[in-house]
Amino acid sequence: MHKVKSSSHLRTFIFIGFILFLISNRVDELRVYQGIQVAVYVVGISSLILLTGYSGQVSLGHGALLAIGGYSAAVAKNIYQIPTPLTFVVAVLITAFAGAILGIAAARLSGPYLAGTTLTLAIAIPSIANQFKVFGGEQGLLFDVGFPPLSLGEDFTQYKWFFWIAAACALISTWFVKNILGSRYGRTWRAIRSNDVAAELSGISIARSKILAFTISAGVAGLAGALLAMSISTVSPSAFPLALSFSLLTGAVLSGLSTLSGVIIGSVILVAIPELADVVAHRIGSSEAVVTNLPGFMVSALLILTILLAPNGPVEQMRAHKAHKAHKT
Amino acid sequence: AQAREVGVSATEIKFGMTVPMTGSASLGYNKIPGAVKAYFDYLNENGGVNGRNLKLVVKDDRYVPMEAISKTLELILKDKVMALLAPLGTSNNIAIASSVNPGRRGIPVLFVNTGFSGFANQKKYPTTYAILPSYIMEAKIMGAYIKENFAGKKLGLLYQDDDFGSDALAGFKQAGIEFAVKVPYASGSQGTATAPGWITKLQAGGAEVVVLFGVTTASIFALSVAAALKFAPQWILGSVGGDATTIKLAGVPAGILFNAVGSSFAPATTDTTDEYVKLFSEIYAKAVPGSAFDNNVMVGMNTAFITAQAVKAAGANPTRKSLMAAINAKGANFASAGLVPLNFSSTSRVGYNGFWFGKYSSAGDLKPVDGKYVVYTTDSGAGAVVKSTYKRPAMPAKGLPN
Amino acid sequence: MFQFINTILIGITTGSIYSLMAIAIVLIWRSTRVINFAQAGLALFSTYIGYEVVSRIDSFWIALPVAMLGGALISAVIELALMRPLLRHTNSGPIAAVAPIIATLGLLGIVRAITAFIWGGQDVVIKAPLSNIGFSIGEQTLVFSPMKAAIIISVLILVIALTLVFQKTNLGLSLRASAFSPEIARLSGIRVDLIRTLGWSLSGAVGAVAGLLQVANSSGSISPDSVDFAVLLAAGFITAVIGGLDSLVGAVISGLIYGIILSFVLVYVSSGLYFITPLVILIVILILRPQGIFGMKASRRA
Amino acid sequence: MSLQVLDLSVDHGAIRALRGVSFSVESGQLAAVIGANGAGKTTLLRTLSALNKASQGSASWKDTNLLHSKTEQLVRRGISHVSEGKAVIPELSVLENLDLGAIWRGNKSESKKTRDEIIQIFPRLGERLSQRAGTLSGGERQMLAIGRSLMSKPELLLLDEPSLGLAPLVVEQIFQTIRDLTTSMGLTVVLVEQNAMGALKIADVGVVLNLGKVVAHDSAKVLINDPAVRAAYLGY
Amino acid sequence: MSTNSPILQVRGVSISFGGLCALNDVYLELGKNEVVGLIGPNGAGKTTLFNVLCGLIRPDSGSLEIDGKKHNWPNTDELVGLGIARTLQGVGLFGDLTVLENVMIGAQRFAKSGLISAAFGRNNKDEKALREKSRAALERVYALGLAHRRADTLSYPDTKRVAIARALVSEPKILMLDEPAGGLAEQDIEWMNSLIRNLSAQMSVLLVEHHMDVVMSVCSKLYVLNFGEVIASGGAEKVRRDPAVMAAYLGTSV
Ligand SMILES: Nc1ncnc2c1ncn2[C@@H]1O[C@H](COP(=O)(O)OP(=O)(O)OP(=O)(O)O)[C@@H](O)[C@H]1O
Ligand SMILES: Nc1ncnc2c1ncn2[C@@H]1O[C@H](COP(=O)(O)OP(=O)(O)OP(=O)(O)O)[C@@H](O)[C@H]1O
Ligand SMILES: [Mg+2]
Ligand SMILES: [Mg+2]
Repeated sequence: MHKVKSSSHLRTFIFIGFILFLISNRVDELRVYQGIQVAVYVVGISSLILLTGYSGQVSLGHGALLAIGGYSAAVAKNIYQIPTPLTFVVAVLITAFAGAILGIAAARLSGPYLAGTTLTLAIAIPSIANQFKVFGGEQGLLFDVGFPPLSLGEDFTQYKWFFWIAAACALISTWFVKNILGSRYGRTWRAIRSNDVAAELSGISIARSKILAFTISAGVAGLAGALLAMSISTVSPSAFPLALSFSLLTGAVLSGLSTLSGVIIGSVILVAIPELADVVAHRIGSSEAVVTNLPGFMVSALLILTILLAPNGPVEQMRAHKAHKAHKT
Repeated sequence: AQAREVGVSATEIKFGMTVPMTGSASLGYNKIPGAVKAYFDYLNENGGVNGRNLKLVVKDDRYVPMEAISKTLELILKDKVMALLAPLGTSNNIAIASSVNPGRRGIPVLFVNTGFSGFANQKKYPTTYAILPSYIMEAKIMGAYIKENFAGKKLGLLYQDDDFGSDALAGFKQAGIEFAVKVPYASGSQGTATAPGWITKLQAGGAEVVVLFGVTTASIFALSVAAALKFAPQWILGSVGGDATTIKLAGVPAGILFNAVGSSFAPATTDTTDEYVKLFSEIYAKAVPGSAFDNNVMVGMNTAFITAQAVKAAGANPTRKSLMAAINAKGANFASAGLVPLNFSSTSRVGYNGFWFGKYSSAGDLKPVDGKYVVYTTDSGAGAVVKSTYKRPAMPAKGLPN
Repeated sequence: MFQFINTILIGITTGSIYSLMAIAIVLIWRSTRVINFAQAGLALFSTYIGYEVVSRIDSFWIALPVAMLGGALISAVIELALMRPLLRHTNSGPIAAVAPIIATLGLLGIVRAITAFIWGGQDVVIKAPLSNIGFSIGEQTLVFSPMKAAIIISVLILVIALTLVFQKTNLGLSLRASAFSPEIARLSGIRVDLIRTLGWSLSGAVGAVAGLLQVANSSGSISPDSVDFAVLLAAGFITAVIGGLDSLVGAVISGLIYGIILSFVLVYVSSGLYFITPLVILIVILILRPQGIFGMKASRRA
Repeated sequence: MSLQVLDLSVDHGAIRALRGVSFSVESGQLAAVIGANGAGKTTLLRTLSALNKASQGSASWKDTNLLHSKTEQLVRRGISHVSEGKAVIPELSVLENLDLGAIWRGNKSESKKTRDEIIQIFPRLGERLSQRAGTLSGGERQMLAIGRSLMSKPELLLLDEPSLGLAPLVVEQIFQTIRDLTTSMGLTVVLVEQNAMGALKIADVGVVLNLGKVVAHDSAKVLINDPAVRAAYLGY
Repeated sequence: MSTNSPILQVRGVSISFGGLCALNDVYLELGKNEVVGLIGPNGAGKTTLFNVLCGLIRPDSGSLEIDGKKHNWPNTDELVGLGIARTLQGVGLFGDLTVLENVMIGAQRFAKSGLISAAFGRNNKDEKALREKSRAALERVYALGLAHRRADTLSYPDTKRVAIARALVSEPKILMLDEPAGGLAEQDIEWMNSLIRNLSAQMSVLLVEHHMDVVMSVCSKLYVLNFGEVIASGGAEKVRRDPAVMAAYLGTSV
């Protein structure tokens, strides 16, 4: 696929970080908040690309993992008074652990069976919150990361603070994921996906690799969940609906499952489309029914178009296109 | 002229609302914006408020906090609304309050559309105004009513297995009510697969009086299955799930509702003798032809009506501050369709704090027993339940703010 | 005791409808190796078609075949216009497993939106053709009414009919061959494209029945966001998976098992567990049989 | 002239696999197509049964244009193709795989008769009717693939390396069978083979492909004795 | 019989699928640097025996000795660790990986760096080492030129080269080849023969093949399976003339 010079990656990532920092000072609060959402999606989608795109395990219930992450962070903070930075670590660890357990089951399941299990997981997990009072039922729990340090200045808004945290986390986790995917682990997962017997004959333990993939992916998803919780300052069952899982999968496809490079594209689209669709809908929308349902329609249509026109995501599409051109000349 | 408030122009005042317009949570609620707009348009046709039109910007949050927040931010930062109006859903409102934090921004959040009592907490939510009586109030009051009318009967309860339900349980506990059969249902599970289970349980438990303290769809399924199983206890319907119009529209035979006890703070949507119902339903029929005039519409239009009075009371050049000041000062005396008092004051953010009880006619309409409304009021705390003597003031001319 | 019987009856009727949904999913899986997440959406759409008929000529039993026809047509169109080109160029790499899922999810969104465009967001009601009042035994009443009887009978008829078709004709074999290996199927003279379209339309018709019976079984109201149909989406898929995705019998039996277990949990344990039970059922069964109850193990040989 | 191939060219994207191939086979004849790996043999057969698209030229069988029809139609016109590398459906049983070949006839009793005849030829298949094809041995799968295509009672049989992975003894049998089918049933056969010697021995005519071009097209006898061909393809 | 002590030895291997007995009391010995051929009619049990040795199938009975040490049947993923590498009858490359990556998978047993260092991108040295090993292996099968092609774009003979390279790179003591010459034309067969011959300098080779000329030109010893039983074994020439073998397998010609 593509070789990884992680040192140069590191530089790129730091550069991106700097750009983001500059941007965050220029745009208004709404954009900053959407920036946070993008960051959350970037983390969530990269986790899904690792699991589905590389190790070939389809998850329809990634939202459930985000939920576990979010609730772990909130519980850690509210009930065990763990210092905020650590709550993110806790979220990652606990979700990774949950992922490992899931992975053990998942390793035995093929395609649709895994999809079915993860789907039901996404349906079940949020409703558990109402079964145990620690999770605060329908209202959920508050998750307050606290105000930005005064050293950053008076006019430094809450959301800018959130954005910095989210962006930093996103950059770091993406860097990790990118390295792992470029390493022999990523290679192994792709090998298993394409021919498991041959992989096993080459000394790869299929079950172990798949479980590892699930664990790592879950850990990353846990981080995404914690970030999401931070961005909405709460966790509640309705924050992790089935729709979230589907959005993540959608984003993964929009980004291109087979490479991490497009992850930002998918995330931005996920955040931008609903707003754009809203605008368009109000432009052309005649009746109430149209105005309310057009956005949903457009998002779905876009989805189908992408899968029809650029099934491997825009990045791969461009790469293929270039290759094709090169060939012609 | 001095600098105008955000969202206030020479010709119009903008309000913003987040509400599920699509998705499973949207059923019924997606009529509220239409209702509010219907009243605003009527108002604007009649000159608006001090020459300004009231405008509502609606955003679909699909009942997801993350979206509720971004939509709210859009309303505040992009659409530049003066105030948030009737944002819906407990968890969404909590998320908005703690993340967007309108309190710190000094943005009024008028008449949040939830029965969660917490929003009356002025310290926590300095700019938020509740309007619906809390679930706890309702349960306490219903408890008192049961004690008075059905003492010694075997009681059954259907409730939602979340905060809505746990508030109810808390309220009934305070009222000292013991249920022989308690049937919880997971929110979103009410349907063909579950309802028969509820009823067989209630039947097996031998309940003589059954309280339906769930959402409307739950009542609908419970009632129709009960009919199928020839289970006919004394029904008592909570205000959330007791909307006669919706229930009948869903195909539940009117006969089943006959003599069931219903409670509400607003007049029954089917009671066309009520001046508000009469006016509102006329307005709504013109604005949204073909759509039924149900409780959500009623409450929506009533909210719009109260909002209009608040704006009027806020003076010639209303600001966010003056708007809230106006509600604090005059809110308790605003005219409204509600048959129970409003309790706004500089120290209280509680809206309606009571209920009236009536019975469903053979046509399935909720009517006050022999014509007169029995109104009870209480609070969300340990306060007692009292029979109120509150008499609703007459509707201002043409239902416009005076 | 009586509650016990009723609990079983509840399970059977709801379960039988899930079975239909599962069958619809199995049919498409068999013919194209695609899990159709739009199934519930299509079922809803067909149900609305049925509603149009009922509201015009007020006959449920005419609405049923019309809806089936409608469902069949729509599904056929979808297969031709969307799935065929899609599968043609997403048949390799990681996308292969995900593309159909995404496509059908997108389809679900589109169908829902179109439904809302046409019929609006509010409830409409289809009156059940038969009484839903349960039969009585002395003092007590069964959760079993003429309507429910009719439902179970129609499900039975449909299942038997399908099984016969699959046995008597070679349709079953053709479907599976076309799914497993289109090229070899073609080389055997099977009109693969036709067969696949057929698979989809059959499933569309079955879905329509599921939809209408579902409505007849419940209070009768439908809306684009109907909870009952959201449930169908999940329940149908889950039961299909439990059944092993490849066998009609599997779909039926797992549907019933699922329905009965669920109703027992709801009545005897706690209604709060509604969303958690399916997960438990699924995990338990898949741990015992990773390929579902009636699914066959992929034999792995170098 | 029954099978007519004229100036046929086929591309796989950038790669041109066949370049202006022309040859013809009388009905009732057995033609052997030989050539090195990558010569284009498989591509040729796949194009003749409409699995690959031709970029130019023509190919016809009797009055059927092979290039402008669908594979399944061709099968129904009596053209059957055993594709390279054990073309069976692993998930189906041996019996189902066989029946597949005659499914389009929709005549169960007749297909049962044909099945028995085929089992005569490959007794091993008869012993394994209920076994999943995926668990068959390499050779057994090859037998099954050939059996399936015979089920459709073809007039023109396109065989792509039928001897692949078969034991010498069986190879002999198969070649013999093919020969017999041709002579007895008047079947026309195009036989692609790596085992050039074996193929030419039983063939009437031979076609030698190299890098997508026909380098020799003559009666099998002539080719066997052609020193160039011997050197290049018969290994001595 | 091979003079040196056997590096691989199996005894009394039996397995049956349902009623059918695929292997019955099969024995086999592989000496150091020996090339042993496993031949027999279709469905005789050759691939099954391979699968048993590779842990893809558990036999009903039978024992395994490697380097004279008793061993219970290995799991498939433990093989390379035991110094056994195998190619598949149907090639089995990783289609969407490059040729180099394909081979690197085989080389992974030599990888040192763990997940953490991978995550921090501290595995470059390690990767480089793997890449070098893999290039060397490709060199040996004259396929280095293909290193950056996607595996599924290769021509058939090339896939066979790469498959062998992937097996070689794990530096096995025992190399198992399932029909290495299957589907190859004369020229490529020549090449395959010579490759196998000079491989035997570093390792022992066990191969299944139907091409008798390949078998005869590379194998010093033959085992003949028929209906899951060893019907003949020993020096290639001797076995070849064995009438039973002729009847069951070779037939009159060849
Ligand atoms: N699907 C494909 N995509 C790209 N190139 C292909 C494809 N199929 C075949 N080719 C190329 O076309 C040429 C002819 O291939 P073909 O398989 O027809 O040769 P062959 O004679 O059948 O070889 P073999 O004897 O190995 O079967 C080869 O160079 C091959 O690499
Ligand atoms: N899982 C299974 N179930 C039933 N029969 C099986 C199974 N696996 C293998 N067999 C049978 O066992 C016998 C041995 O198969 P095997 O693949 O070992 O033969 P082989 O010697 O490799 O033949 P070939 O040379 O054709 O590849 C075959 O008859 C095969 O049908
Ligand atoms: Mg070929
Ligand atoms: Mg074999």
